[in-house]
Amino acid sequence: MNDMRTMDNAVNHDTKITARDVHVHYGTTHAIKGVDVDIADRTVTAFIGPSGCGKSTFLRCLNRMNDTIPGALVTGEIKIDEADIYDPRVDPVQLRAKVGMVFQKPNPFPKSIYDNVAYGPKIHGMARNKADLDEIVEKALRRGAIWDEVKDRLHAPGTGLSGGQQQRLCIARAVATEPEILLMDEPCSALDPIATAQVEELIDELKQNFSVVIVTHSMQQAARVSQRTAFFHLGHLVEFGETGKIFTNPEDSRTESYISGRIG
Amino acid sequence: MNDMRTMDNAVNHDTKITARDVHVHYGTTHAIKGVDVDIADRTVTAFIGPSGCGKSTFLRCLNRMNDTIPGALVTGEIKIDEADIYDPRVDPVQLRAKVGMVFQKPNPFPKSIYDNVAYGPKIHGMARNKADLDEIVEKALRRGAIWDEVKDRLHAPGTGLSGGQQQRLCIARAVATEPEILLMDEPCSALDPIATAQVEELIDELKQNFSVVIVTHSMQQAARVSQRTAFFHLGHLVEFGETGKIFTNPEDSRTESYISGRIG
Amino acid sequence: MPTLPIVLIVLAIAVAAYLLARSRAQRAAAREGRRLHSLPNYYGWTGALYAAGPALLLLAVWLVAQPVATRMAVWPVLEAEAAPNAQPALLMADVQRLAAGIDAAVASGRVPAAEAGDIPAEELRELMAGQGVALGSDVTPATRQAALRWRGLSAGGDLARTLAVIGLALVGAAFGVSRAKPDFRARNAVETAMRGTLIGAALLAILTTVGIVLALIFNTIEFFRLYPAAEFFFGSTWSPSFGGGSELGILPLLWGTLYISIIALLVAVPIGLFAAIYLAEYAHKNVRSWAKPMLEMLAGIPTIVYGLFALLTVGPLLVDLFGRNGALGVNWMQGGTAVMTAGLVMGIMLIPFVSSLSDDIINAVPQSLRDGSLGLGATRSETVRQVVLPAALPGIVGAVLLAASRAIGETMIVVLGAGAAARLSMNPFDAMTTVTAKIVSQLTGDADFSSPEALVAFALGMTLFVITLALNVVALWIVRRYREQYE
Amino acid sequence: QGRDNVQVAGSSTVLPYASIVAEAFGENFDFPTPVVESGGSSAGLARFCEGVGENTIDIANASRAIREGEIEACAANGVNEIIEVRIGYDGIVFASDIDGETFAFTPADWYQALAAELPVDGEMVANPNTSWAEVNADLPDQEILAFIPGTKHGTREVFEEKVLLAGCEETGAMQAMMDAGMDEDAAEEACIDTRTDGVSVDIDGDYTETLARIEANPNGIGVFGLSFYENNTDSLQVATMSGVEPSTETIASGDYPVSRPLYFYIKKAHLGVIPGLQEFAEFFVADEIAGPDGPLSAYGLVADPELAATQEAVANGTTMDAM
Amino acid sequence: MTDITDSAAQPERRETGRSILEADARTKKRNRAETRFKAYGIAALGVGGLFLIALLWAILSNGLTAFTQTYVQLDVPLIEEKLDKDGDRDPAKIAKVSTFGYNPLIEQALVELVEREGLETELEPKALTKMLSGAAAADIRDRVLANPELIGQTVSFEVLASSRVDGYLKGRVSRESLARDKNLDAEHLDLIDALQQTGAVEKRFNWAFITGADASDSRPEQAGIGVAMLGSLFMMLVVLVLSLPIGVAASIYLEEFAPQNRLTDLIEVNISNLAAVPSIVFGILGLAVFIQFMHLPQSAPLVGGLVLTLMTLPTIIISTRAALKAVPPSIRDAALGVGASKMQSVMHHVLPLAMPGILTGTILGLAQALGETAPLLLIGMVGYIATNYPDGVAEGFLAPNSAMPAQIYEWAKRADPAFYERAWGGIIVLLVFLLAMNLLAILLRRRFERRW
Ligand SMILES: Nc1ncnc2c1ncn2[C@@H]1O[C@H](COP(=O)(O)OP(=O)(O)OP(=O)(O)O)[C@@H](O)[C@H]1O
Ligand SMILES: Nc1ncnc2c1ncn2[C@@H]1O[C@H](COP(=O)(O)OP(=O)(O)OP(=O)(O)O)[C@@H](O)[C@H]1O
Ligand SMILES: [Mg+2]
Ligand SMILES: [Mg+2]
Ligand SMILES: O=P([O-])([O-])[O-]
Repeated sequence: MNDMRTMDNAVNHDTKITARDVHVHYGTTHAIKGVDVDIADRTVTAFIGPSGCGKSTFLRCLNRMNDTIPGALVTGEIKIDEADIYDPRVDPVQLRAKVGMVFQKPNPFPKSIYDNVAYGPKIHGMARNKADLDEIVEKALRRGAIWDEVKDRLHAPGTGLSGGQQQRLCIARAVATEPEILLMDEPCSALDPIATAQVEELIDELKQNFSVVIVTHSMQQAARVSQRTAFFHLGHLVEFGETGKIFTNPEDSRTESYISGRIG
Repeated sequence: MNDMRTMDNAVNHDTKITARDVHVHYGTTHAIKGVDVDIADRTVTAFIGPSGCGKSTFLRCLNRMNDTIPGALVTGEIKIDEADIYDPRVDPVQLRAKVGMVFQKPNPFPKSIYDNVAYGPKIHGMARNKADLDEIVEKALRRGAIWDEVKDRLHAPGTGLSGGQQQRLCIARAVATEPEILLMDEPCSALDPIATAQVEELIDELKQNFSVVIVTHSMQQAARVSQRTAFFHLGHLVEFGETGKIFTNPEDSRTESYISGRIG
Repeated sequence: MPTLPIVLIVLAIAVAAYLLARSRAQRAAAREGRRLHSLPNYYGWTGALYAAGPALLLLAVWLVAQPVATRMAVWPVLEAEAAPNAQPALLMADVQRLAAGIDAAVASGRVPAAEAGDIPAEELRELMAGQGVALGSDVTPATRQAALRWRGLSAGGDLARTLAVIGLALVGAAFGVSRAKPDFRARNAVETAMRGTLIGAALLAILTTVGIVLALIFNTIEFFRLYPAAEFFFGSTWSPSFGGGSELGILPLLWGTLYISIIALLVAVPIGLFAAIYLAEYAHKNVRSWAKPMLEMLAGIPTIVYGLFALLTVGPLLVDLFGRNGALGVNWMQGGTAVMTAGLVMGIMLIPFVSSLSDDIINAVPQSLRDGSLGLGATRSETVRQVVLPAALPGIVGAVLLAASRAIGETMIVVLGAGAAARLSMNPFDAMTTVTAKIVSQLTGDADFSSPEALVAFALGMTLFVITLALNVVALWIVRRYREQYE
Repeated sequence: QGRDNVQVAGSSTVLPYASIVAEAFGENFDFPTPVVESGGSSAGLARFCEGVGENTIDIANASRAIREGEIEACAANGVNEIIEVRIGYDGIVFASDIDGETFAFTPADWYQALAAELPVDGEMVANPNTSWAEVNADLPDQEILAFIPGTKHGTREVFEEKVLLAGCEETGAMQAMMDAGMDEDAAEEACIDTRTDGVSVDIDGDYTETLARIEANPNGIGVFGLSFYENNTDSLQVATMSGVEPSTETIASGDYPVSRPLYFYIKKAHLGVIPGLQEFAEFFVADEIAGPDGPLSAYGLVADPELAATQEAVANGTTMDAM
Repeated sequence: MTDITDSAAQPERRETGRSILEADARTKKRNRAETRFKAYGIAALGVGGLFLIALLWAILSNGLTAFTQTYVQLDVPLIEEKLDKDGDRDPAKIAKVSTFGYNPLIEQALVELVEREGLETELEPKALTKMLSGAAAADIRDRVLANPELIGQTVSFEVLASSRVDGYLKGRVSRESLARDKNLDAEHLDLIDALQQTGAVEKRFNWAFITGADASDSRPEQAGIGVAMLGSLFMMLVVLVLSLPIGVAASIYLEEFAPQNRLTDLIEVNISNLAAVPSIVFGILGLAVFIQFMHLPQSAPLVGGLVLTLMTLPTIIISTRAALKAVPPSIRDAALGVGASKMQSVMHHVLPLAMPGILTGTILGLAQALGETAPLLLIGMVGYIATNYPDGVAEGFLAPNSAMPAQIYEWAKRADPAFYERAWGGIIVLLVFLLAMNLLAILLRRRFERRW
């Protein structure tokens, strides 16, 4: 990656998301402990950290998907475009239309592949007619790097795809609605290197206009696609900064240990 | 990895699994097309290949988990220890006790973490008493590299774990029954490098006595843990051989393209 | 020996076989240093099953067969003396009762066992009366002879049965225990037996159906002998009368059934479904845990209450709205009892069938699907309508079918709420009636039970049975076609 | 094991009387209280004719006499000896809402109000009457709405015969029809054919249903059993028929025209073998029970003037064919 | 991988700037749809609740009066020459005096009561007894037969007032409505009013209604639902013990094991069809199979239970199957993957997860079975039957008995309006019984409910 450009981009853009002192509790588990973070617009931010450190949890806070987990309690302040998303006036539906999400476990609907992708555009009224919709679906599937594999079986059920195909289908489904912020929870975990590269290309493309937050276990991937990286550990946000800096010159010793493969 | 040792090991051991002309159809999809393969005992065999090429499908053939998919049709011959596993006299239950599996999508039971792991040992009568069982569970969780994270919440539900934790729980669950052959479908896809290393260590340890078949998208991982590698492409087994050879000097042009990142 | 002690002995043997087989398998495994194929309990169960299964089966068969065999052996004694048109079954029933009565007399000590064979025929009826045993007629010498023969044979049979059953149990136990070796696939054996039980349970449905058909078919045939089938199936008038010349056309009844059921479903399905959705998707847990059982109470209120509710409350209310001087001024409704009244009230009764079952099914749809949809910016209602409901469809269709079935089979509400008029009308505010209501009324009335007016009940039942069968075939086909399997 | 209680099934009309007797029987005898099932005369007789033996009933109640076909069916199953016992008469009354108008009917009024078609100048025309005053100027001007027993009820037969047909003959309509060329059977059919335009409502249920309907629709006039009416004088008022007010006395004397006999049938083969059967049968028809001063009469049964003959028949076990 | 080229030109930013605080027109529309949808849900629930309340109101307002009953305190002279002429206290001879023989004693007691209280009445002594239930004589006779030594004394009894008197105190019977009643006159009412003042006539909680047996048509005041409740209890035991295991077993077979073939389809269609079979047809079946073929006793709760079992099975099977179907396949895979057999995976994992649905089916099925009358009509459980408590458990299953809904149905048909009140009272008892019966299932269901 070109570090210069990364810096450049990162500096250029305004803050899109601000989180202040966010705590999440699942019943007695304290999963996120006072996280402060500013996520810039038109940037790719990577969340890294050992398994179970709270990446997914924090990600789900950003579009209030934690609302659906019984017993999950979010405190603190998260603002997107200056608006507090936990404000009672906020409509989580609109929030989620704006903040798309790819989940860690692929969860295609038990519908046809086509309907899986067309679902979002349909509910958001993005297509005026069938042809429009076809176009949107095709484009999304292409961006999800799965068009070639499924173009002949668009009406087969999405649940009958392989693990990696389902994952890409879910990516396609998420980008089809063109969210301003895209949260991706390990979007490439089940993908082969080529597909991974295609998805990374997509992320890069999305970054031109939107904000992308990606959770990944692959530090190479984080280094490749992101401009900023946040390192989580045991629910704390240990370090957050320019990706280049985090990987080359981390401030916190825990970050360093993790990057050099010493703590997990 | 030490290539010398790999070669060494691979030559030493007898064939554990033989597959001949295996075809799998899902309704009209022809997912596996005439695969012949010999998987050696006390070896780690890696299946690699682009997403959707049939790795999981073939893996599921080896312990007849495809039986449970309506519409899946397996033909050809698969022998384990010289016995045809599709023979009507074969009890798939016994087969699966012998051939354990870690699924691509983590699927913990909606029970406590402890019960998730204890289930297999219980039904196989592996523990004489509670203390025995506790020991087995602890050992399995340790091998699954998750003990430290869950030891204080053994009776919390397994479904309340993070993605990577669930994956490790499923690994622990599979090894708890001490199968002779362990099929692992992308067991490290949701794991951070450290956890991945721990799982790889486990695989290495298992190899001393058992056969391990692992599906992975990470060629580094394949190179690190496996002695033999099979490359699948569009349902065909394109190439199969010593891992070192496959990665350094593949025979088939498709293998080469894949390894060098040109086809996906 | 009476049946109950035999069963208890067999069960005791089974318990012993369980313990023996289990410990034998464990010991063998320990001795040979091998692992058991299955858990020790499975060996125990095999032992128990081998001991109890065949023995109890034999007992059952024997219990059925012995009287038949005895009857065949005893009949020749009677045959010679029986009147030409006498009914063997009836005579034998007397013989059997007589034999049982003598047994009872001996058991109660009124007759010494040794003298049981010497009681003269004339005294027997009185003796039996004292014993509370009803006899069809006075005891003839032949009957007495036959009864004594019966006693002798069945005493022998009972002894043989006891010995055979217990013997078989012992043999089975021995066999089961002997099989308890480490490599015996005990789990498979037990599971095969379990599976057999499961199949048996499922076949009970077929058995019930056969039973229903058999219980209806003879009288149905008898009915069609007395009444032309074409007029029954295609007649558009239903007017039974005593003097003969009844017109028994089923069409108005079928129409009434259909009409009322549809209205009931139009009430129950939307209310039930929306209630289910609300409970499963929106309501707070506490609300749900209260509201659901409360709604289920609607299913437990006896239908007669609904009938009265229809007649006394809903009917007059509807008349006030749609009647001659009603609030709407439409004059559609003549009387309080109408298709609408019955349909509405029946709909209320059916709400819990739709709501509770659907609620469970909706609740079982994995959360990840909801998350997927919500994550795309769908509203909850969009998620429910487009993701959750389709995934839950098979179960919901099942619930609706169950409700529809209940609607078709319901009687009391129709009798009280719909009026008894059998007519073909499109107006939902007219009185009509249903097939089931007429089955009940023709079956419980004053008509001659061998007349077509009474027998028609069976033909109605049979016809309805066939029609609903056809509807169910269609429903099955539809469900198969639109099923969405998640994961 | 022998059955030790008497089992009775059948008519729901007879049930109240049978239950009163059974209760008193249970209280005063050492035998257990008999089981009296309801389910209708037809169903009761059907079970009665099922055969002989402990698993069949001993007595069938009926609100009509057993029919020829039923006797044959009985015989076919070995139930040859049947004792018929007439316990009294059931008066049938016409009653309306207590707060409504008072009525004095004749059979002719009912015929003209309910017939499907009436003869007018030799032509059959659909019944045009909508108000009782149109039928008979002496009657109140109230819309015609009648709740009559459904065709499953024996009462319907009585109603047709003793009210509609009688009215038809009384008005000369029958004669007119026959004059117009109908044969007698067809004319009788036409006489008892009731209108289907909702004015005449068949009730398949019980008198409670009829009562409920009148409560829901106070203009209605219902057909009830005398005993039912007597228990519900707080909500019903009774109409006279041909000038006679119904009561046990007027019915017993034959002045009130609409009544029917009630029966029960005993399986002779069970007599002397089912404990208490004989005693129950005799108790049922005893003077202190079924007589004019007995509890059955107090409840509304019209005592049979020939009760003595019945008592004798029961005591002797006289079967039907012997009568 | 990407290179620097993209960053050269910044493409137009998609002009959305969607604020999450202000809804755009489309979102507003969708939110309105959402609100509507939710409102439908609430409305549906509300309508259901409203119906329930309306029904419960009707039931309670009509039935609560059945739980009180009017009694008369009476000092009855048990005159020796009437009850035991010979004076040797031979029980057999005392038993010869029938209930009719006790009536004069009661008459006398009433006259004395009136005199003692210093009341005036023009009623004949015989007419006075109309204030009392016919059960009074039977009660007194029972007491005397149990304690012959009472004979010769004047014993205080608490006897039931007649249904009319009871109705008067409950407001059901008024002076005007008695105008044409041949059972009671206004004079009686004056007397009752006076006696109530003195405390000889008293309205109390009616335990006998909950514990008692059915009474004949002429004595509504004596009728209780206790015996019928026992009948229902024994029937429900049969239903629960048979239909739940059989239903669940059949569902498991069909959903988890049955191969996809014609036989399976046949069974499946058959089961749903059985749900549509009118309940009376099950009665016909029960009569033919259990009574005529298998020679089980008539009017027995065992037979009723068997018939209701057949009737309930489809409900349980259909709901159980739906619940089994809803368990995600990955759970089954997980179990099979560790070497569980199909049977084990079903028994250990699938079944517990399907439990809420199974319990719902059970709740609905039992509710339906508990409230069903029609099939009982044909197997002899409707009528005047629930007159004696069964002695012992075996008798409970085999001795003739009725069931609560049948008893209620019977009462609702009877002529005396006092029975009507009891019918509604019986419904209250039935509903309480239903709730009690289902309580366990409801609690269990709450425990088993979870999402995955
Ligand atoms: N249940 C199914 N029904 C129909 N087609 C299926 C089903 N499961 C898999 N397939 C198809 O079979 C092919 C092989 O699938 P498989 O799951 O074996 O791929 P894979 O190699 O494991 O891929 P991945 O790396 O993405 O998991 C794919 O084209 C897939 O779409
Ligand atoms: N539904 C839940 N209930 C209770 N605890 C939960 C739940 N979900 C997650 N947790 C716990 O919260 C912590 C953070 O979980 P989270 O899913 O955010 O981890 P993660 O960083 O995404 O890990 P991974 O990389 O393994 O996906 C973990 O300890 C996890 O066990
Ligand atoms: Mg995660
Ligand atoms: Mg796969
Ligand atoms: O019940 P019934 O036969 O008298 O109508």
